[in-house]
Amino acid sequence: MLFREPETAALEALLFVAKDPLTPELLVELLELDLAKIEELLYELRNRYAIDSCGLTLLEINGGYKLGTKPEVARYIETLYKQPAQALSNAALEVLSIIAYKQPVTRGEVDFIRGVQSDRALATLVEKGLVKEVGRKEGPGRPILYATTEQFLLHFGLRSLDDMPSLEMASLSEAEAASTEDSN
Amino acid sequence: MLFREPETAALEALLFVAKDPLTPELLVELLELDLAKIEELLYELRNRYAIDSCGLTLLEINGGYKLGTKPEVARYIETLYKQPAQALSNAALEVLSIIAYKQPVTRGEVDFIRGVQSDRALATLVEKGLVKEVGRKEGPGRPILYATTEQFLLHFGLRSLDDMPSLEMASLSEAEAASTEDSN
Amino acid sequence: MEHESTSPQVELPAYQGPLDLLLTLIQQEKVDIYDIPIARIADQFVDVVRQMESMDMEVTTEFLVLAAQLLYIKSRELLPKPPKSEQDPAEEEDLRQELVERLVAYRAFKQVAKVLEGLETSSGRSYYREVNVEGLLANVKPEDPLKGIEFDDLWQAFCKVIERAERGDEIRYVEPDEIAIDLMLADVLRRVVLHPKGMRFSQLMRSGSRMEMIVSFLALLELLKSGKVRAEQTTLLSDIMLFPTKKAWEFTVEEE
Repeated sequence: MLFREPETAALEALLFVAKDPLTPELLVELLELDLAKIEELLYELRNRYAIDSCGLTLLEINGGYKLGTKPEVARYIETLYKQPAQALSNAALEVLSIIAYKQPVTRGEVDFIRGVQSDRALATLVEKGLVKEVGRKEGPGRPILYATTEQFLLHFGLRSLDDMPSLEMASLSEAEAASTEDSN
Repeated sequence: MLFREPETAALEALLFVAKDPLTPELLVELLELDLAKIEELLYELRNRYAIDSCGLTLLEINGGYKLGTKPEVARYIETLYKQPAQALSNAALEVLSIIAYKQPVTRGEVDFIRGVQSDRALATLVEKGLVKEVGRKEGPGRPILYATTEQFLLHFGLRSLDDMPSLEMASLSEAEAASTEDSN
Repeated sequence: MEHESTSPQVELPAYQGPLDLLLTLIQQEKVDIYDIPIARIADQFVDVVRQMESMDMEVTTEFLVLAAQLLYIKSRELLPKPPKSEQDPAEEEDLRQELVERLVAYRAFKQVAKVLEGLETSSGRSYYREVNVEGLLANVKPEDPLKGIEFDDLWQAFCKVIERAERGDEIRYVEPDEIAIDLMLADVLRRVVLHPKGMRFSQLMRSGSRMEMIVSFLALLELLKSGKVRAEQTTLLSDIMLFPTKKAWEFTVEEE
């Protein structure tokens, strides 16, 4: 029951290349058909895309139309484009551990404890949403204070930051014991 | 007589969002199907697009696949883009032919073969995305090297450079030698 | 130059360049490209170039160069051949040969250009979409950057920080008699800060040179005096324990 094949093809091609959604008014102009006909063609396209073997769909956005992909196939597209998560560097882990241990903390304090510059590692952590700025420290230069984020707490199953010191104490004493043995 | 509907849909969606043509090997990986099955699905898509009311087509470029619009509907898209199709000038076509065969090639080499300056035609081709810079030639002045783009293949409906008409010339190799000497 | 639009002169096609013009002349004359009657073609070439000039058409130097080249070859052909021993007999042949080769190569590319021109109109044009990858992934949750990282990994990283502080790399690489007191201050404070539950005095004294021990003791006294470190001794003979105070962190603020 097809009709107006060339215009249907043209409509599909237009929706395919369109960056912004195409309004029915613009389609009327481009295809030189009246509004009712445009609606009919859109209806036909929608029908065609309804079959399971079709990965495309007609998107209606703010009263305009364009083509998109069906939600069912999203995971394939993600696989195509998703970048594999990059493992955190040792430096980033060190900075993260220091911030977790003593937060809120300034970059200068982190640098001081590590004995090396930490700006790049810190920037990575902020970018990845593991660390965030939480204010400024009173004092000269009013340096930015950093703390871990909720995402960090969730990952390590920490209910709140208050959980951190107890973990630290338990493990610290062991390390201390070890280092004491060493020095003896 | 449909089969593997979800994978067909996924294939179509992948071709729709692909920036670069998708090779069969990559599709095997993304869809977790063997090569024969991928070929079948591509065949099915090609069939589906064959109907007159469909404005899309499966393009094969350099052994990869992506979706494009059918040439028959080009004028609608050109109206949408408000870019009336401008045929390339003779000079541009000559430069393009030379680059297609001798790529990567410098402007000096193109100039020598044509016996005339080609800077304007070359600039037009770069602007239209038919030609691109691909590096610099070793040697004095390190001149820019040019090559054709995927857009070039698409523009002329070529699947790959192998589809180019054959270059009939007995003494190309000698001329080549001469032009190389000249530019150095 | 007068512009008489009412009586147009001979229509001259636009040549792509001197090679294009030369090729056109050869084709018009229907002569073999490998056996060009140079004298005749050279005269025609010069005629056309003159015409182009008189019509105010752009005559680039390339036209003039080729015209000169053609005339030169022509003159060589007209001159009586010198005795073979005196002149290089290959020179004239070389010029001709080179010109023919360039013409043959140019002609081939011109033919391809014609084919492309045909393809451009006949095959029509396909269009792609512009793919906005960022937009596609806008709703995709980025992968967990902590994937595969366990608390122990974090703890190991922290231990490395402590280890490095205990090793005192900064101090180690300084000549013993040059250990600056503020370098040692930072070293001692760093180590005390990393042991919030207390650090043994005996642990603080690294078994190093006598000078290193003296300077670190002086640094500790300085830190006790400024209130950044607190010392405790529970019983008379027990180890002295050192603790960081709240003030310990003010040190690093000044650092910035």
